[in-house]
Amino acid sequence: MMMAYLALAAILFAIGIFGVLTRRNAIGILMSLELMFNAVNINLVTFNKFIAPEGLTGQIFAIFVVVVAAAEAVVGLAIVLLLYRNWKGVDIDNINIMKW
Amino acid sequence: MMENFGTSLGLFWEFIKANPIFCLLAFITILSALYVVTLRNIFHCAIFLVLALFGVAGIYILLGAEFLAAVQVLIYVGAVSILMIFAIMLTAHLASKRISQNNEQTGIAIFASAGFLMVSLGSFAYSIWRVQTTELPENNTLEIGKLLMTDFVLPFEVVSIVLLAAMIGAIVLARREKS
Amino acid sequence: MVDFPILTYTIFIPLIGAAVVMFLPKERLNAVRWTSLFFSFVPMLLTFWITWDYFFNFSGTADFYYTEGPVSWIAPINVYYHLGVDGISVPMLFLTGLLSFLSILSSFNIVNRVKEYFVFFLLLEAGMLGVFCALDFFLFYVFWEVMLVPMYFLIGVWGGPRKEYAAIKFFLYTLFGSIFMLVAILILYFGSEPSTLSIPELINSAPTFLTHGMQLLCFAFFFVGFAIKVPVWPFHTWLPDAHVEAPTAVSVILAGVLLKMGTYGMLRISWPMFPDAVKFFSIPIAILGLIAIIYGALVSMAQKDLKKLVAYSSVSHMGYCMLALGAFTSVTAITGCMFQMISHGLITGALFLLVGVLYDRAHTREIAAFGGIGAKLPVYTGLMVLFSMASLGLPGMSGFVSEFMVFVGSFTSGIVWFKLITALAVLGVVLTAGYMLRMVQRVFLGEFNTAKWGGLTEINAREVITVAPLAVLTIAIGFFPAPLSNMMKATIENLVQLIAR
Amino acid sequence: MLETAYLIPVYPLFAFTVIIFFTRWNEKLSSAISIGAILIGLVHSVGVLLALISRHGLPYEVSVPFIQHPKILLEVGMWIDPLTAVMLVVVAIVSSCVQVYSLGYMHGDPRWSRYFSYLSLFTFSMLGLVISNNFFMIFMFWELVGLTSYLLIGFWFEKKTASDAGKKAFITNRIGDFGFIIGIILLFAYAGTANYQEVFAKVSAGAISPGMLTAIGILLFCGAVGKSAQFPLHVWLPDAMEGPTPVSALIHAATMVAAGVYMVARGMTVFAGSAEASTVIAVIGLITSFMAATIALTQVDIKRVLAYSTCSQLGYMIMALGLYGVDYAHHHHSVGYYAGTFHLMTHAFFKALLFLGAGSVIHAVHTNDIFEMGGLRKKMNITSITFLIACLSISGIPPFSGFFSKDEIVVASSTHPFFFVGTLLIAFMTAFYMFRLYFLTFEGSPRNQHKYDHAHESPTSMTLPLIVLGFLSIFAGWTGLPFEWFGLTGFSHFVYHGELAEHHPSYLLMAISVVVGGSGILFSYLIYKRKAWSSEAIKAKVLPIQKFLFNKWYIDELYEATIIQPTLTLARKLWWFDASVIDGMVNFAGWFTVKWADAKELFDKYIIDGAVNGIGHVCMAGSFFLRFIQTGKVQFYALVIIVTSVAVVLYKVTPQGAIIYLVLALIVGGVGLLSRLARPERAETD
Amino acid sequence: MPNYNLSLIIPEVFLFLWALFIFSYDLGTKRKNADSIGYLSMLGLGITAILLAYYHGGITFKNMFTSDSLALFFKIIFLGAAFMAIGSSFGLASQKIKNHRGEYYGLILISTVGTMFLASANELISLYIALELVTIPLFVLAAYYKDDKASVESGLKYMIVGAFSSAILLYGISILYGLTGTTDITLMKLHLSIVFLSYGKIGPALLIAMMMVIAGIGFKLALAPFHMWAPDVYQGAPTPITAYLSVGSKAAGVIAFARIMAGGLFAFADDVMKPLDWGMIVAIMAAAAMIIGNITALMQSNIKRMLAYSSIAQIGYLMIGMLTVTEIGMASVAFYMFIYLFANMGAFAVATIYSDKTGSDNISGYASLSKSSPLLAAAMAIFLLSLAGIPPLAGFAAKYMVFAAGVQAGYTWLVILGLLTAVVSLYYYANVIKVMYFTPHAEVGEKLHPPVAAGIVLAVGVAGIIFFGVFPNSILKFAFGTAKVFGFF
Repeated sequence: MMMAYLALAAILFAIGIFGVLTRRNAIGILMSLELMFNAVNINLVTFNKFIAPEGLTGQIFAIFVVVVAAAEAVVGLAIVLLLYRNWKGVDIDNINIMKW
Repeated sequence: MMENFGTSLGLFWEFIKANPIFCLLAFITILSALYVVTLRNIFHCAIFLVLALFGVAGIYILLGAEFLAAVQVLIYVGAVSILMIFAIMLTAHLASKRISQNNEQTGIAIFASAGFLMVSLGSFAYSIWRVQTTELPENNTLEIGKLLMTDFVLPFEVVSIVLLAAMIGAIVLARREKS
Repeated sequence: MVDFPILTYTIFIPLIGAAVVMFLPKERLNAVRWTSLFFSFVPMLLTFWITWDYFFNFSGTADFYYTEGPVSWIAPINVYYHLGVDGISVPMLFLTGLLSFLSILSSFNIVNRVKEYFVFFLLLEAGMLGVFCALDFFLFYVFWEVMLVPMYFLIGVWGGPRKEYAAIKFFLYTLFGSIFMLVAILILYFGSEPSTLSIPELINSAPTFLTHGMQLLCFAFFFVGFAIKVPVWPFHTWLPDAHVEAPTAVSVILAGVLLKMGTYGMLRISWPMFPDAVKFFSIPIAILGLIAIIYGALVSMAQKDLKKLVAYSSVSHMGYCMLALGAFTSVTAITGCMFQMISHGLITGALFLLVGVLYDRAHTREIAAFGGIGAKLPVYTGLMVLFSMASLGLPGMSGFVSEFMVFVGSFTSGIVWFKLITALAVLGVVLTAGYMLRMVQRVFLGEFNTAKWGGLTEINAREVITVAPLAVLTIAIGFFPAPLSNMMKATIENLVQLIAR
Repeated sequence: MLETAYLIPVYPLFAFTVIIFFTRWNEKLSSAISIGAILIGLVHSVGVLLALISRHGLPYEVSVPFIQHPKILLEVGMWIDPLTAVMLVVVAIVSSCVQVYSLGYMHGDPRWSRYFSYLSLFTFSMLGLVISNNFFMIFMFWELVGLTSYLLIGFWFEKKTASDAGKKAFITNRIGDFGFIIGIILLFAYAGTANYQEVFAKVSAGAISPGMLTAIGILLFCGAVGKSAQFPLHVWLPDAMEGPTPVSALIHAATMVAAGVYMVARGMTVFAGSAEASTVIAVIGLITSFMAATIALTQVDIKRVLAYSTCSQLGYMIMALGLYGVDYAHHHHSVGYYAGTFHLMTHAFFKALLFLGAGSVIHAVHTNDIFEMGGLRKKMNITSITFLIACLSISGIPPFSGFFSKDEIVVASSTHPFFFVGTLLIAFMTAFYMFRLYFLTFEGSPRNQHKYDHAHESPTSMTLPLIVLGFLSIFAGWTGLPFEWFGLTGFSHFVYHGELAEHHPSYLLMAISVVVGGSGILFSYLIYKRKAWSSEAIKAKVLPIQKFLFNKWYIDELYEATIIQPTLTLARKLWWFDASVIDGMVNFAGWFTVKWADAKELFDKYIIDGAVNGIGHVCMAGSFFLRFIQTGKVQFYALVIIVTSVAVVLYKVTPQGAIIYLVLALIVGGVGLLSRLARPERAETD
Repeated sequence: MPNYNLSLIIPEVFLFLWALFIFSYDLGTKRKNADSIGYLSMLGLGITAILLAYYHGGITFKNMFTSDSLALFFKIIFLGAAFMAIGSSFGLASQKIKNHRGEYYGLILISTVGTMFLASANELISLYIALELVTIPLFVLAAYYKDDKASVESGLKYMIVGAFSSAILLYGISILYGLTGTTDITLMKLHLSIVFLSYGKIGPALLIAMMMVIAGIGFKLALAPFHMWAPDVYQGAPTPITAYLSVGSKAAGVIAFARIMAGGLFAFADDVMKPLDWGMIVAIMAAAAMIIGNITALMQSNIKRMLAYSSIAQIGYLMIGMLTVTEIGMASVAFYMFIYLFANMGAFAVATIYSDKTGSDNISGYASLSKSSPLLAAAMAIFLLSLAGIPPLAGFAAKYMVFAAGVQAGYTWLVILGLLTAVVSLYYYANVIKVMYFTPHAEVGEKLHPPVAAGIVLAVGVAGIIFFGVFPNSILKFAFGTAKVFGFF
């Protein structure tokens, strides 16, 4: 049974990775990141249930992750706004002044 | 080979029959997650993100983490997703754009994430997991509260600093300068 | 053993001098010059005293004297501050002290960024003196590297037209060499039990704990480091550039001292520490030396630039050292190597000084541009001819003694191939005569072009003073080599026995 | 006297130092010091000679260590035996004569003082060479005389020819010394010492294998070949005539060039130890002698004629010594040794005389070309008479000194038919060209009236030495009389090698040699005085030969073509090699990178201006390409992270799998990138 | 409520409160004060250091806060980095960020608080959160020039890659949690050994976990191939922030890496990861870092970008020490980081001063610096030569230690590679010196007058480099002391 959860998490994580790698919209990337964090959380909770049920470390960790993810999302969105102001758009592809 | 496939299919069916709720949730989650990363209209993506997050919340409940599920709904669905949608609104007029939202890396990205999936599932299958039979404590929300105030008080405090920093930072960045 | 740490003073007085000069006002050129002269004069006296004292008191034995320390410097990695000199470092100290002083004296005509120039020069001197005193690998390596930076600046800031290229080339080449040395040092450090960086201890213990292969490896690593400094034949390309672009005084130091560090390092470290490797590599080394001798001579024969000619001549001359080093069994050869190092230091140093004198006046070093200068500048010509003769190994000058001893030594070293190699190497003497006389003739003899060089002025007193000591020493060693050889005798015999292990 | 003999070289050295450092500005004083020093030296050396005679030639040796080492003992010291003593006196006499002569000859020369200082330096070196007691020391002075000869030949260095000649002399000698030093080193290696006596002891004890002895002998002889201008290294001597004539007289006639002969005589035990070496020596001597004589027949420059005659005479002596060696190796005694050394002495005197006379002539008519002279006898009495004496002497006409020594050489060669013939032939030619010279110069009618008119006898300072030497040219030979008088044994009983051997003069041989010499004189008299046959006609008859001889057998040209040019070319080649290949090997990689057209200015900016070497270039190229990995696309960075992580993990499971994975990743990624590039740029998102 | 020894976290708490004070002070004084606020922040750091001297040594919050010598050592580094970063910020604080000085300094301080917690975190949850606390303020600071595209872009890139790798790190951590059922590193070690002893293997999951931890922390270290964000971000961010990124947050990564890998997992490397144990993985990554960093730096014309690549290479050198996991190795890591602090901060400080004055970061612009402001040029030369590892500057001692560790552990090939690349690195460092000193220049630019604080920073840097180069003894002893934490005897 645990494997099923892990598999779900892994799939979700993979999808997140795919999103981060491919979305051209900055906000899209942020969303994909959220997916990845959720996958991690599923992992944590699963392990908590199946491996270390005597404590609740996993769940608590998951809570912290949620909080941190939210914080990152906030900062990320703020930066996205700056993007929009400076580039009049949020297309990552156009944003490579600095290279080489 | 063929019957081999058949048997595995059969096992899968057995599994679905055994725990339909999980399968439903997993199906919803994965599908909407896929929509999130593939749809062209970013707004729709946000909607599906909400759906996916709900699915995950359901999973939490299955895993006996009610409090976490609540947190999930509150923070993600309630806060983050809304924030996202706000941002989408602010950067609005491309929401309607009907052009590809994926860049030239799509192919290799599929390749990479598929590789990741394969590797991780494979290695999970071949590793030692010391699965315990004992159940989680009944209504663990209380437990979590206790732990947050005792064992995990330090990260609890630190994470608050994180939030503070993020807040200040976001304000500083988002604020329009009057020049 | 001596109550006051004379070596430390010798090394660090130039450092203090550098500090003092740094705080002098930029505009007071003469103050800067004379201060730095003073701060190079004192160490020179100290080195003289050391030589004197060593000669009369300690020549007999092979141990280190004036030792200081070992005082723990970096305890966790067993680095000690450990100085000491023996029969092969004392002459080098003497040479360094003398040449540094003379070069600083000859640099009085520097006008651009005078202060920085002398600061760097004093730093350089400190580094060089340190290398010849250090008995701890870490210390040795530090001093070894410390010289690079001032040298880099001296070439790069005050050099000729292609100074940047020459400077960076010198810097990278030598650094490239020394990194291998560092690896070898680390291998030795961790190989030894208990781990030590003390050169004397490792000389005793290294052959015992290193496997044959390891010895070869370490030897090779050290060899690359030293060979680039010498420079041994295939690694020599940095030398012409550096010498030609560097200001006169710096070329003097380069030729007079820096090149010697390579051979000194071999004598101090590689040879006694890796006897098997020496036996293994002796013939290739000698062959490299042979190539250097012939090749350097021929190449300098083709030079059109006076300074380049001298530069390549030192490639050829250091070749004799390598040949002698190859003949590790022969005390005579090793002694000859030391003689060659010293006399080459004196002679080539003087030649560079003289070339500089001419360049200051004529602003060209094109050999073809001159002719018949002898009629106009007899004294200068006399000196130049004197040193050319010394350089081509004329008896009665140090060059001859050293070359002769190298030949005899390597010939009698008892290794069959050396008979042939030596015989071929003697050819170098002829070639040297060839290019030196060619140079002398085309620059000083023949028709004097009054219209072009009528304005040339005779070498002045300061310049004569810078060269005179070198001339005296060259001739003195040429006629009375016995004191010098006695000074090194015990050490070198001991060295040869160490190699024979 | 003997104990202080080491002072003999010291006097001129002292003179040299004083002049160079102190009295350079006072010409009179300088010359006075120089001459005074050498005169003292002369007296001293005569004293030494007498002392040695009084102790019946018992040698005297002292030595002090120079460099002392377990493996090597180099010492400086003096070894005085009859040969040394005689040479000392000869050198001292000739030197002092020449110096006095120079007072007149060099009159008004701007570098007067330096000239005399050089002469002193030379005298010092030559005396040192003679007096030294080991091979190492002889080599040192050997080189020193070479140096001074270089300085003196090039004394008028404004003349290109002069400086060229100096260089040529030095380098040619160096080539000889190349063998010499190897020989000495070999001696070190096998005898363990350089001291004459110890070496000889070892040799006679048979400590050195015959083959090695031959090698050593020949190598040592190389030195003599260089110094004594023997074939094939004789080419420098004629050019050396560019120097002032007194110098030629002193160095290139009487003393320095004799050093080679002296060395051979000195090391005779070594040479005599190997018949092969001795044969080589003898043959070389003969060849040189013959060749030089033939060349001398045709030369028109008075000094060159003399120069070649010097070569020839030296060859004579060498041959004699060589023959002695041959005989000695075959254990029967001959007079060669005595003949050689004896001729060395007599030749010193009359050849010096000849040169000084020639100098006096040149001084008078300001030309070297004998065809512009003639009839000078009336103008220059002393010169002509002394010159005639010298000519008779060299032609071996009794009772002149040359006769005695030459006769001994004839005797020595008489046991070797081939050499015998050669000897006589050379004797004939010698007489012929010497008198050709004499007649053309002093007899007949002046061929250049103008010069003739300005001609005049030289001042006393020049004639006096002529007279002195004239006397010596007559009487020096009489010491060779094979019987005692005034209780003094003859030269042969004073200077000898091995055990003293009696030998009786063969009057037949004397007669032969006299006849040969006389006939030579007769022929030249008929041709050049009587004009019985026109020399032009003869020349016309044998024109090719004449050309061949006149151009000195084309040997200089040969060397130029076969040795000098190739060396220089090789040097240039190597220089190119060094500048382009060795550096270039390192710089190679940079070469193709520069080919990148579009990146050209980038490279100019960053590489050409600062590249260190090839590794530098490679790195720069690497840098140039690595930068493009940094696409600036953040998602690409993320991609790299994930792909590498996965690859590493895969590597653990299946290494091949990891490789395949990476390769596929590259392919897929490349395809994606290309497809993107292929697609036309899509509309901007706003 | 178990009674935890709260005295241990006094320095962190104080610094946090001080940050709040800075925020409010700036608001309270209507943002008028350019310098005083900067000096106040530096003062706060100073006080924190003093407090640190009193309150350290001990464990509290169940291993979530381990105040051992290692933590102390790195906290000093962090404080120093923040100190120098703030000290060199005065110029831009007075010119470019008029409205948000308080937040600027405050966020640096908060990030520093995060690093300090991180240094003490011996438990994954606190470690992760501390890591985020370090990073999130830096996202903001990197994008701090809000109307400068470069700055915003660097912020964005940093944020995306940062979040991405933190997710990866989390995934790895979650697997570790799954394998052991705990997040306490020491317990984790224990559990892993139990599993290993009872089952004879642990399984590839641990491999994935390790790899993802390495990747996640490798991002902070800018260790190749996770380095690619670094040049862009460094170039765009405000220079002092770049400096802080290149030292402070790198050091954070270093200690996190040391705690997890060296402290926790290295014992199991061999059994799970043959033929490629994580030491070898890291070795390859270090090699890549040294090569890519040094080679690519050769052709950079922008000093910040050049220094970015150089810092990538520097981490490569540092990892040589790390991956040996020997006493001398871990000591060398600490020591290297300490020396690196002075050299790199100093170099960036000079770059800041220059760009504040001229607004340009082009190396070519440095021509004539040695004439116009010789001291500045000399300082720069010293910093660069130290980075290149030329004795007697401290950089050499540091490199020597690291390479010594490498040789001792048998990574000789890596050491030789490192030395060769060090030679390469000398080229671009020397290139700057060449421009400053050798290049003949038409006009001498006017003298640069650095702010006092920046002057202090430079002085500290130079002094540190020279002093610790000649007398590394004391600090090196300290470093060896820290190595004891990992339980070598």
